[in-house]
Amino acid sequence: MTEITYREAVVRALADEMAADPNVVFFGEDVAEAGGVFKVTPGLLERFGPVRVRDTPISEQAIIGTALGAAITGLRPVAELMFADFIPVAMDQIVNQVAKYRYMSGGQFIVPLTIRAAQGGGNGFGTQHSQCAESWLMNFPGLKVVSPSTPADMYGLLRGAIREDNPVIVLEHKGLYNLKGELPDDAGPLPLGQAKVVRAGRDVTIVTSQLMLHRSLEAADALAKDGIECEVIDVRCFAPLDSATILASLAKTNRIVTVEEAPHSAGWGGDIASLAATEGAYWLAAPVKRVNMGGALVAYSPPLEDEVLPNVSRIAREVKAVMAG
Amino acid sequence: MTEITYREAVVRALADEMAADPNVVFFGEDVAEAGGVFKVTPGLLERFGPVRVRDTPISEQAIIGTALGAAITGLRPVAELMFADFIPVAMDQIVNQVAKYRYMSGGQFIVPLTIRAAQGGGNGFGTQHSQCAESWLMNFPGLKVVSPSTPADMYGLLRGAIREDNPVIVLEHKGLYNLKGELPDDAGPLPLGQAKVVRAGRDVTIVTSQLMLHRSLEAADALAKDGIECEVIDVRCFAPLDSATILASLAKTNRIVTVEEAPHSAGWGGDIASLAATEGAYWLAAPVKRVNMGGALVAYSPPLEDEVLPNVSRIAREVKAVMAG
Amino acid sequence: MTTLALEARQAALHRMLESRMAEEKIQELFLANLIRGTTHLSPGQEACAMGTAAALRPGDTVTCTYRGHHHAIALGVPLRRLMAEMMGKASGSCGGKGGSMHITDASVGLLGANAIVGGQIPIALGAALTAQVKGTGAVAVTFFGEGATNIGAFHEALNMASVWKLPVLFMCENNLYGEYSVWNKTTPVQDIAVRAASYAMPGVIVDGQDAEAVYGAASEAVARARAGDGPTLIELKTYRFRGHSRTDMAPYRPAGELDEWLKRDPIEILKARMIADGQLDEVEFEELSRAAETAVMDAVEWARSEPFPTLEEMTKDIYYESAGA
Amino acid sequence: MTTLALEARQAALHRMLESRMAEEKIQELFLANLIRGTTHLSPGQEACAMGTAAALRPGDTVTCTYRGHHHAIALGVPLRRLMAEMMGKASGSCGGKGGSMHITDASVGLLGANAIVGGQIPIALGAALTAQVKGTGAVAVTFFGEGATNIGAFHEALNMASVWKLPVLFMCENNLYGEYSVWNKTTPVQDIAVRAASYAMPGVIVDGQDAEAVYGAASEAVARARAGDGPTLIELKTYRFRGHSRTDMAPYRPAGELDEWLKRDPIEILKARMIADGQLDEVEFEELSRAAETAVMDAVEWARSEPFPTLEEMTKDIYYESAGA
Ligand SMILES: Cc1ncc(C[n+]2csc(CCOP(=O)(O)OP(=O)(O)O)c2C)c(N)n1
Ligand SMILES: Cc1ncc(C[n+]2csc(CCOP(=O)(O)OP(=O)(O)O)c2C)c(N)n1
Ligand SMILES: [Mg+2]
Ligand SMILES: [Mg+2]
Repeated sequence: MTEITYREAVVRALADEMAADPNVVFFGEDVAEAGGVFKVTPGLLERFGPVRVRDTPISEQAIIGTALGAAITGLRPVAELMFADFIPVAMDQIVNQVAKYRYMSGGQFIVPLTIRAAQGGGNGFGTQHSQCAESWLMNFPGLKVVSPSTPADMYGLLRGAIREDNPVIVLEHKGLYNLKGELPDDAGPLPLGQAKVVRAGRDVTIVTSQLMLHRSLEAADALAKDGIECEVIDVRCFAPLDSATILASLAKTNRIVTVEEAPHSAGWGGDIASLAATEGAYWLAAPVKRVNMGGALVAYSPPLEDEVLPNVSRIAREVKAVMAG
Repeated sequence: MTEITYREAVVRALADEMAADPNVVFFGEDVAEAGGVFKVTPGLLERFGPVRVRDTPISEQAIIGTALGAAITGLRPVAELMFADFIPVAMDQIVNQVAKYRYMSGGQFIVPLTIRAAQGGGNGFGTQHSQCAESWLMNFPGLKVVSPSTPADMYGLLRGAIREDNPVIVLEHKGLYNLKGELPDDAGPLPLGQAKVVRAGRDVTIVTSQLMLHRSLEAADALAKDGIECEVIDVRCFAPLDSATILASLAKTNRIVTVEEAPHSAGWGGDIASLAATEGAYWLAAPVKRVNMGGALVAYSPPLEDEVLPNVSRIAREVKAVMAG
Repeated sequence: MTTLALEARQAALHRMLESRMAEEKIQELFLANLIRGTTHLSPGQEACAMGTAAALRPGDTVTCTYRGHHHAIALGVPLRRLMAEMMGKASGSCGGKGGSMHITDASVGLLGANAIVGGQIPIALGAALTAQVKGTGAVAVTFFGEGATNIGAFHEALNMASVWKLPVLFMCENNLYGEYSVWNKTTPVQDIAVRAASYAMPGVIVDGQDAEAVYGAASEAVARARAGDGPTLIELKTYRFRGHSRTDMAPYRPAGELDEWLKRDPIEILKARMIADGQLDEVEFEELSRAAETAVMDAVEWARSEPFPTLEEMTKDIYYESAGA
Repeated sequence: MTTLALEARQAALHRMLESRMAEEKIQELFLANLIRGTTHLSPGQEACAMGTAAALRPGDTVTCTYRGHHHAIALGVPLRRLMAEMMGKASGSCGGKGGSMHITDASVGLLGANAIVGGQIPIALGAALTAQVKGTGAVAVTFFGEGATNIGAFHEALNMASVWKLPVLFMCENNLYGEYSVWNKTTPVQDIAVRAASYAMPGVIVDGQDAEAVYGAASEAVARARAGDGPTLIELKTYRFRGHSRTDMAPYRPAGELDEWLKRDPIEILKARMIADGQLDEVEFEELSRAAETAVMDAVEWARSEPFPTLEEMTKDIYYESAGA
């Protein structure tokens, strides 16, 4: 057992996979010599050399296209897009090329490609640098979307992503880079597609992820004092979504709240609510509640940014409302 | 009353708005001299001249950026992106610039900009030319998203979009271009944000749009013979979504089915199901059913393409299942 | 001037004839609605593909566009599998999932035709990266039209390929039109080749009607690439004898232009040269033509009798499912 | 050599001093965590902004980057509103919603700073289109870094501006670095200006440390643009005296490089020239400096005492709501 940060988990996962497989290559803007703008990837260039670890021009379309071409010809590229907000700059390559390449070819290729990007608000980075991207990527079959919330999951899921023979987008939350946690000594790649019950409870299920997971856990602690026992589920993988774990929890608690760091409309919480309203409908004892950014954007101004992101007291309030419903 | 096609409705709406307001300009790839690849915009160049009606290079990012810059400085541009599948090529401009420009500036600008694109499957155009784009655009507050299903709505909503002081994306379904319908003589711009009850019924609400609306109406006819009366709602505007109309129908029928031409995950049907599971939960007498493309893509091969898109019999079958539920 | 050895000339002539006849047949099938969807033909441009293919060796790769039948045939995609793909049959080169715009055959190095203008260009960089990282000496070729040189992906790809000295051939088939727009309406430079200077790479102008001229330029670029000296941009001056796609009658062409170019039919040029060199006579040419026609007819008949994919194929190949999973 | 009239020189010197001092103060506030988020400063690059601004007239517009304080000050954004924006205050130029990376002030023609590299470039085309359609004679200026010239949006914008002969000035501030990467690691050409040839537009290289040289080149390009002769690409050779953003200490700079460039401080260059021309003496310069400092201190104090926006602002300005609606 060692204690590492979420930030260290990234570089450790990368290094371990690069050491294990010479086909793993890594590139992005300022990731090599400088070790990344969030100082997430230092030392990789020194250890694995300039052929496998590269800085790129500011060319997100070329970065993703290159990763795709490399993946279908025998490498296992990891491409960094820096801020998840830049995903739209490379959107065609991601959703029309990467996601569909295997399918359109009738299965001629595997596409073992990982895209990493840092996401999330709360840092005063303004409207174009504070978004969460899961919901943007889920309507594109062919992609897998992973959002680790703890150092151990970051480590294991990133290794799992790199080992995947399908394209995976790994979203790292900027607000968690300094989060510390235990990493088991025998930690290895984790399978994708499995949600995790982080806290067991009988009264209500909270489905959430990343920064909101930690706020939800805080809210759950507070609610426990009022006698409300929350079951908190970390989605971990948004595509494919682990419906079974969520439904099992709903079957137990009969109440569900989503806590999303995203605008409401077409946010991933809609898929959870949809799951509850379709397959889970007979278990539902109260209306589903979605806690999210509503119809708002992240503004720069600190009080506005603080208000737009769901916080502990809002989460607790909404959970109580569901308990009363 | 005149009979026009959905295709003719587009050019008529454009022409009428261009005639009404000299600030309306129109550009896109091959829209001017050739009148568009779907022959939707013939005659505009001849009538309004090359200053206001322009062909562009194949440069989707420049097209949208230009439209944005023009909109904030006094024009009311209409930009065509040809196939909605190309929206991702210009995704940054649409979601990080157009959608957020007014907000980031603190309200200094209006952004009266319309983007038109043709979408949908069923034509043998293959995986990269058959997608529907509503769901991709709804997680971005600042945008309005409109999907007309009839010639009259196409006409009225496109005029309404051009008159809007906010950015609107108007998605035209390729499979409807030849659809004929009546246009009232006094037809004018229609307001955005209003769903339409196209068929009244007491038993179950079908929420749908465009090609799927027409298939749903067929299914509703068939179901009526079995004594099942469907209320069919045409969403018309996906952002902002007219929740009130949908909820009112649910309150009446207590059952709801979405029929979506899109993959399931993060598809707009999730928002409808979410609405039912949150605000509409007390009215729900049966689980919500979503009829969509599941986890599949549109393949080229005719039987695969025909299978992936919800068809009349599948819709009818699922509605019956909901009635039984 | 570089010339091809006799056998290579024969092969080039043979495949140009096959390509020409296959495409005539394809057009017929589409116009007779025996195939649904659309197709983009390349009669007149065959030498661009054959000349380039002659400069390649096994292990080299190609990405190209929706206008890609000639590339497929040049690389040796079997006519039967090409025709079956055109018809969406299970035995098509993509199992029927790709179609006319997405012909892909990894076994001959064809990594895929792409229906997003410019989408295929960065993908070639990835194949070249694999070659560079693994030291295979392979080169990656990407074909695109002159219209595509106005799209962002083109720019990003050429720049990054140059910076990384990737073994790429950027082959621009300048056929004077992008859809219905003559090139100089959307492109302010006389020659696309001048754009190479923006990336400090050689820019070469070649007669695209002359398979041997193409072969010569491609060979030089291939040698440069294999030697580690980086990419080359080659502009092939050519012409498409037909309209942009299925139904386009090309009314925008000035009178007489087609006739001028028909005089420079790539098949006639190679034929004449071979006759002049005593390698061919009219009788032999007739035989070759007939053989090509027979092969095409065989492919069509065979493909027509082949089955469509089963419906299970709809959701197969979206993800790779490892045997263990 | 073009020179500025005395008053214009005084104004340029004055604003360069204000910009320099304002940015020093901004850096302090960020490092003291009195402002959260990040900021990108432009000390050393002030002449690029001031020289250009001197060539403009009311009605002309500017888009620029996150490194945009000098442009804002050059155009006349009041220091108080700039500082208030930096702090996210309601009286900031964007009501606090934009922040350091998004300074916008339509009243002085500043259409917005952009945090997506290249995002602002196509937007300038739209402002130019408005000018062209309405015949106002206005020009649109867009500033970007040398790193941004590797992104697709740059390419598309320059091409389309040239084809449409739009009145645009493409001002590339080549400060040698994009984030932590020296320009020639990601860009294969010695001078960005050569890229103008790809668009058949003039490409000009200018000493970006000399406000009057910048003014001269900008004036020529403005005249060209107003005359209807289209856009110009101007490369301003410059240097940022600080790191990329808030915490970057620029360890990647070779020893001595900064010192060499400090000798070419744009403020010192203009000052020396004015002294040589008998327009200024050291005492007057000290006074000017003190006045600038006082103005900056006043702005900071004022801004600190201003209120944050109210929470209702969070959802305001996402859409324009017409009075009637
Ligand atoms: C991103 C994108 N924009 C537009 C289109 C529509 N489109 C298909 S082919 C074409 C013209 C391409 O011209 P060129 O690059 O010269 O190739 P050619 O068809 O002449 O071979 C266009 C605009 C597309 N498929 N993708
Ligand atoms: C599309 C996009 N990619 C990457 C970034 C991250 N980023 C911010 S500034 C920057 C460097 C830009 O360099 P340059 O264009 O030279 O401008 P400078 O900062 O030197 O003024 C990068 C890569 C971004 N903001 N947007
Ligand atoms: Mg062409
Ligand atoms: Mg720079």
